[in-house]
Amino acid sequence: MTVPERKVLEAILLLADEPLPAGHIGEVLETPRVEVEASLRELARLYAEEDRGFVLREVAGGWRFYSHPDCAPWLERFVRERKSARLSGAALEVLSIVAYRAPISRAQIAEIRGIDSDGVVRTLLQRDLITESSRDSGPGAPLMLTVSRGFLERMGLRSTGDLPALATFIPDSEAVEEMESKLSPGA
Amino acid sequence: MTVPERKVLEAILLLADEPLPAGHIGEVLETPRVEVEASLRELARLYAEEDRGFVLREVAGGWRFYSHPDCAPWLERFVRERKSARLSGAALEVLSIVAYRAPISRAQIAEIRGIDSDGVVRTLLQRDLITESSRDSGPGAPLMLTVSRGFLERMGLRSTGDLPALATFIPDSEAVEEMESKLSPGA
Amino acid sequence: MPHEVKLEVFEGPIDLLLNLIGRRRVDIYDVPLAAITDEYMGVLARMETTDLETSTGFLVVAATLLELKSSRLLPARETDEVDTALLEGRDLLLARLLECATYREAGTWIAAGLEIGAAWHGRTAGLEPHLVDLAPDLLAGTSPEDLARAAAGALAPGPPAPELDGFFELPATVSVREAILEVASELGRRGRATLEELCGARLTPIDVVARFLALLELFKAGAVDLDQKERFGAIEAAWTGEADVSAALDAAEDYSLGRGG
Repeated sequence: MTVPERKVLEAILLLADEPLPAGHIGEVLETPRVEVEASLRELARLYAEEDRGFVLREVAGGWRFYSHPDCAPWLERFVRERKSARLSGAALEVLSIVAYRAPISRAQIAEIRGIDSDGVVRTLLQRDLITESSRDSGPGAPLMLTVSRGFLERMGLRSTGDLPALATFIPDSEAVEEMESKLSPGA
Repeated sequence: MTVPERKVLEAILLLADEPLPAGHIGEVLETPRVEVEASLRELARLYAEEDRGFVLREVAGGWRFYSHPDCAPWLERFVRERKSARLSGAALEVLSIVAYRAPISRAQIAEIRGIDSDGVVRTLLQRDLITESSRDSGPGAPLMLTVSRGFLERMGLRSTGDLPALATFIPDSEAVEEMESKLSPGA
Repeated sequence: MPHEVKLEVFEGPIDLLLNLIGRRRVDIYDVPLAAITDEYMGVLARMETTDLETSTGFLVVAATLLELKSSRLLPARETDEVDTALLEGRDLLLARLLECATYREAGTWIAAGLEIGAAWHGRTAGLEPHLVDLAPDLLAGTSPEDLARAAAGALAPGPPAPELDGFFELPATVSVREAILEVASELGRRGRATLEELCGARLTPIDVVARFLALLELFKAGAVDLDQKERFGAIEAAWTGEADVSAALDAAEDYSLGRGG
């Protein structure tokens, strides 16, 4: 019996409860990763074209089925995750520092923010937005923080490389000048 | 925005972990059950016609996506060679909480961990490491979780009483005292 | 419509300064910057030893600023060494403030992304019942001791998590003037104390902010000397005995830690 590759792809993806790297699928299908990736992209495109209620997304280094965001209003009672409270400004600031500077230690975050941020880091760890990754090499090396797979999934990012350039967020020259004038003597 | 009913149906089915009665879907869509059933049958027919890797089947009084039986050889291989075959840190933590504090509800686990843990609980249930035991007495009482017989067997334990004493693993005596007071019944 | 994101949580000196500047509450030059700028000079001095990534990010912002500023500096100005040092200090401070402002802005973008992402739900059903039995044993390599360790980690009482979210929405109950009086009497008695000691058990962020500002005012008035051996080390205050607390009290009226105002 020959089974079309697309069909097997769909069946495997149906079992995924986390983003599935194309390489893993390739091993099962005995197909090179690049070919699997091309098939996945084509599949995702077709679902979009057919206006399906499911979406195939490449996020956090893998592929996974998602419900279409248009359908969100109907899905509330089928979704197990409870809505979580909005993050504080401090938490968002630390999250963006981790996203752009990962892997980064607690001490380095504190250095940037000018304040010990361990409480906020703990909150972000609990909310599964960041994760402790491997220790730096060497004894007594601090635990390093990176954003979690859950963060990337939620943001719809394949990796932190998909984040907009940090320069995008530098305050505009007007704001800089205003800040600066406040710092100048007798201004 | 109008969203086609078929699209919402697909989204709902994608998120269903268990066979979903047509009546439930009808309540969400505000559509009579018979109409929903007709739509589901039509959808199932279309998937078969398009030779999808998933099939929509009515099982045990409900509807759910299943992988196509044709794909079984690949799926078996996929499952055997799964990369994420080890317990995640979160799963180990929840499992240990259940082991040491059973019977315990999902809400109590969430309280201890400071984060909603239903996804992890679902995985552990699915893998038969924990099990839902009797409800607490009283109406609206939550389902209580305990470790499964299979878990005890695989860990080589006669009962959870055979687990190592926690005190050994916490050097700080004050912390142990506080924890033990939490562990004592009725605390 | 852009999502409204609350970004008004004060957490410490950098945040506080940034906010005060943004709200035009304080002319930053009136705050004695010497104590703070020393800290930033310290950063520059240690640049070679800090890790490259951290320092380059910081330097990029600093360089941008210096370039921005150079046009204003080009016309010859009377500058002596002290002025130059001050200027550099301010640039470093500004660079720090800008860096924080940049991450803060990125944070609002992330908040919007998380909000949008909440409408996407991943499939969670996982393995079908007939496939579960084929899956490798999840418990392989897990010992009862591993479980005990995990349980100990989860059940042991950690340090109480500070709940900072939105605390600044509350009307401030601590005034800087009161803080000055308290800090002055405490320092008068002890001679010297760290900021942490001065805050005692009441380590709410607003108390710390009030005492920090109180120390700055007392420093400006010449009532205390401040010392910080290393960044994020304890800020140590010493009573000079040349106290002019009333001047500090007068100045403190300019600060309002409450809402609005």
